Amino acid sequence: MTQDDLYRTVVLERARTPRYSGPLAGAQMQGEGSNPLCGDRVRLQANVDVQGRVAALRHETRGCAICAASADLMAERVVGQEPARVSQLHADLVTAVETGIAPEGLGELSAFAPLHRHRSRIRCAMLPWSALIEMLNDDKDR
Amino acid sequence: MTQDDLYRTVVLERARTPRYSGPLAGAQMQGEGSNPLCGDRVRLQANVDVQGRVAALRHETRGCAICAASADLMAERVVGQEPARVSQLHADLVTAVETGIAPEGLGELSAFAPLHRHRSRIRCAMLPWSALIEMLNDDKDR
Amino acid sequence: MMDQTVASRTDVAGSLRRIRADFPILSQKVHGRDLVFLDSAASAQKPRQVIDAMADTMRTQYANIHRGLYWMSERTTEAYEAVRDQVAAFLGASAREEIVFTRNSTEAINLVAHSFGSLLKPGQVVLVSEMEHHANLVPWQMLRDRTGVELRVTPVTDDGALDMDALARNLSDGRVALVAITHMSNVLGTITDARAIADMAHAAGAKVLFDGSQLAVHRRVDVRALDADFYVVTGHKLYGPTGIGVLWARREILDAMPPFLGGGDMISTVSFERSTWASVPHKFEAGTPAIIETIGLGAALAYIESIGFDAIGAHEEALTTHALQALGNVSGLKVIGTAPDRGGVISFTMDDVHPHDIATLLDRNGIAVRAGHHCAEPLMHRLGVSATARASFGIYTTPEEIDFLAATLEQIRGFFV
Amino acid sequence: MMDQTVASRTDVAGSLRRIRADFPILSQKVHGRDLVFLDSAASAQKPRQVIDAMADTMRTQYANIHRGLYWMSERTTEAYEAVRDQVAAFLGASAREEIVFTRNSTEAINLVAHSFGSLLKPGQVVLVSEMEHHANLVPWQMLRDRTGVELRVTPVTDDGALDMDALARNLSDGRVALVAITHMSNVLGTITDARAIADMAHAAGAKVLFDGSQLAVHRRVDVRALDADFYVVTGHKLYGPTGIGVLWARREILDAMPPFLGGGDMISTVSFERSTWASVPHKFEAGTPAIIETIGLGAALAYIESIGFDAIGAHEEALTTHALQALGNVSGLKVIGTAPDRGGVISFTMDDVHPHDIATLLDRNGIAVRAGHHCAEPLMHRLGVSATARASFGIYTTPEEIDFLAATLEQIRGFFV
Ligand SMILES: Cc1ncc(COP(=O)(O)O)c(C=O)c1O
Ligand SMILES: Cc1ncc(COP(=O)(O)O)c(C=O)c1O
Repeated sequence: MTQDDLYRTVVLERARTPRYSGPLAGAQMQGEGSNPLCGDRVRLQANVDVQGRVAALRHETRGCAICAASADLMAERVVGQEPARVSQLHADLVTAVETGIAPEGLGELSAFAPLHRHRSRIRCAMLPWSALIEMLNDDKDR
Repeated sequence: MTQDDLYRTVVLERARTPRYSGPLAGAQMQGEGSNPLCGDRVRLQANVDVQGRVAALRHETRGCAICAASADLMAERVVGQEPARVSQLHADLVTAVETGIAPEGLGELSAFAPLHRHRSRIRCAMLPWSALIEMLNDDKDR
Repeated sequence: MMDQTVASRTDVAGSLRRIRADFPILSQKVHGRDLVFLDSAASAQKPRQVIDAMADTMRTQYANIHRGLYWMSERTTEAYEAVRDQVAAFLGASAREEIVFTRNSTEAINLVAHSFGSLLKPGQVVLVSEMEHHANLVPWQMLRDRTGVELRVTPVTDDGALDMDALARNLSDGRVALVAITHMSNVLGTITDARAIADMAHAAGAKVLFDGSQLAVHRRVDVRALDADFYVVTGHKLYGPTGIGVLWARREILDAMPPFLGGGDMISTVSFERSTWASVPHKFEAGTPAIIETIGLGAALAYIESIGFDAIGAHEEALTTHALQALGNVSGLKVIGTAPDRGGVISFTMDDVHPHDIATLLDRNGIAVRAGHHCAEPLMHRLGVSATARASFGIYTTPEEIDFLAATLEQIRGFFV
Repeated sequence: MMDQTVASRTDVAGSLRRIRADFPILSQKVHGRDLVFLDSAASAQKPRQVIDAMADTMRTQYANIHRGLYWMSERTTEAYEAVRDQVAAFLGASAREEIVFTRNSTEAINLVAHSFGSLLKPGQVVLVSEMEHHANLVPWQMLRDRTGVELRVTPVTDDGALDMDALARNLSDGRVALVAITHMSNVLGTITDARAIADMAHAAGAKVLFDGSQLAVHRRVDVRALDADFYVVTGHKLYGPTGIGVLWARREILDAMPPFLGGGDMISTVSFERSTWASVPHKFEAGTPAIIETIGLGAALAYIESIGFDAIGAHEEALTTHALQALGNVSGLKVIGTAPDRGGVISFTMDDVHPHDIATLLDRNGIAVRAGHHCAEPLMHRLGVSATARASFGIYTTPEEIDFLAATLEQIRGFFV
């Protein structure tokens, strides 16, 4: 079998044993994203601090390994970040999956860069992020 | 211009100056055939004798030269013929236009044989004949 | 000066020669004569670029689209969806989501008649013109008979232009919901003033649909500059394959319209009780689409753009002027349709030689023209003829072909009178 | 004995090699690996005979059909109409007039839902099964929501067969006007007993439509032997082009049905007040049809007939048996759909490895399978899964490809657990 650079250890591990899954007690916010075409669904719960930084984030993901790992790595990565940094990470991840080249500073999220050769799976990796951005924007609007 | 074997003198002449057109005074039968797709229309009036032979036949044709000439040559040819002979002539004409080879005894009607290379025009030559056969059959049924 | 003119004539002849070399069928013989194809308005011939794009797809990169999670399906999906972008640019649409693929213009208009039509109430009016192709008439008749909307007809003037005063009167009671009018007549060659029609329609509170089946072949369409609401084109007249056409409509109208056909690819979720629809344009594309043909259409549009509408328009105008003159010299020949703005579709009669006989005798000489009612029977009644012969031009048509047509017509007439 | 078996194996391998040589795409590489195309149920690949027929048409013999009075148009019309005869023979129809060309199966079913559906009264029932493709479900839901007919569903048994007792119960109140059921499931591979269903439907006073999109690829269809009333197939699964499908229906039913789409070619006469319709099948074919694609379909059917359904059926049966065994040996793999009569479409899950991950990892190795709900969401609910992976076979599929699939699946599983 072709040695695989997409299903790297980090992706498989996080899909199998997520570190940030489950409900968040007393969460201020709820978010959800789903792809009716493939049945993937991500539920998010979060708290933000007064500066608008994500203070805590948990996910419940039903979906493929790419989607589940993406949700878990996202939860790990965005906690404590400024909103602008979250947007930047999102944009960098988009660049990575579209071009196959991970911008500097993407860290473990660059595991998804090989998706540029599997374009139909890009939405699997991006689903948690779309749900997050939407949840944070909804909060701002309130 | 390519020498033409379809628009022979007989066809052009009969189209221009038909010999059997116009109404038939005191006609026993009326027939009509039309092709809505091209607007061609043939009206027939006829008398038959006790043996079922066509005793007189007149046509009023609005259409192309092929249709008009066919109606006129038909009117000339079927008068005095047994019903069986009329059917035979019809069948022979079909053979001629389908194959390009006129069966013996077709006479001037063989002018239409070159239609086998202009298949979309076959219905123009056959319209008067279909109207005739239908009219005669209708009469039999009565 | 002289030299320049000669040079530019050679240029034109040279590029025409190059264009003709792209169309393999043009070297065919018919009844032993060179094919002179003057029926492009019915369906245009295909350049090798289109033929190759379709064959290459089937040979190297084909799978069903949208649902496949594997390389071949992803590539085919990309090729298919890229044509949506191309069509959006070709028509000047604001967004790719406004492009719906259909089989042809006919299906595009039927889609609007069924879906947008289902939103109309009895008493509302659909307004067409006297010079519509059956494709832009029969669907509205069927809608009328189904739902009780009224069908109203705007006449054409004696020279074959749209009667704009009558249009204004027809709009004046404010009951018209949709004006559905051709952008170029397939019989008269008349090009309608689409922008003026759109302005009048909008002022009267109506939406406007243009049947661009003929126009889009010859002139650049810009649906935003026209302020259109719906626009339809058909691939096979645009040097593309059969089986593919396009409906363009404003996004907000498409969003408001219910789906037309049900099936795979147009749904979001399905249960026995209830299904929800995909977003536009997919809501209107049920089932496996004409994938290979869409890719062929993309190649056709790229081919057209590579020539450019400046060159296409100039060529067509020169041919039309030349043809009107050359045919005008044929004894007994009468051109039907003399509107001021007109394109390369020329209907005519010749004394009382029946158009069918004209067509057959031209065919004996290798010349393909159409004869009949051109799917516009009501217009034939208006014109008081049962049929006409029609010569129509494509990017590959030459002035010499038109001269040969005129000379042959003169001979045919000699035959009959 | 031994020698004979070897000889006949070599025969089979030899003819398989010859068949594969007809499909240019099979020599393509994907991610650097040989393409192993196991998604023929979504859309089949095309033999050069089909590619050439379409390209040759565009290169040498093309014009719009039915109305042209010249050589090119007459020849193209003949080629197009000859395919109608071919399809009639392919399906065992009594008459060529019973063959209506559509874009695909989806449009064919929508045509019936709109046209035949408009003859149904509220309170009458359309009966489908739990294993329908969305194409044979959503059009009936839309009809229900439009007109108030009832939509009733017959369940499948746990092994994926149609529950014939439930079918009988569903028919017992005599209100069912149409039974619309698949002839072969695109998820389970189940082949339904169409003749028995037709007999039950007719005994209850209902007409019956079979969705033959999958079945017609693998077994000979004889609509008269099945005593069907409607039958639909789609060209792109039959090794033909996209953009062309077929509705077959009994002549007297087609005669009684109103037209679906309006436009050119489907009319007899048109005036503003009233139009009259052409006779069948033209009544249902509005506008310029998919001429080139129809000719391509003709080439595909000729290709299928040249191999013959005996050979096709034997090959598919052997492959299916082999695949069920090979896949059965993969740890954690569960085949979904074990009805006694089944064809070469095999859905499966593998432990809790998500089908999308399976598809992507297979694709890395050149293997194309489908993963998802296969346009059969309600069936997925019934089966209690949100998606499956699916391998499906064509006339070019080899046992070695299936072995490679099984071995790769085993490795993928090792990856995840
Ligand atoms: C059983 C079945 N019915 C209908 C369809 C729809 O076919 P098409 O998309 O060609 O209309 C398919 C193909 O996906 C199918 O498998
Ligand atoms: C003005 C006009 N509208 C509509 C049509 C219908 O096009 P299609 O047959 O491709 O649907 C035609 C072509 O015949 C046309 O000329």
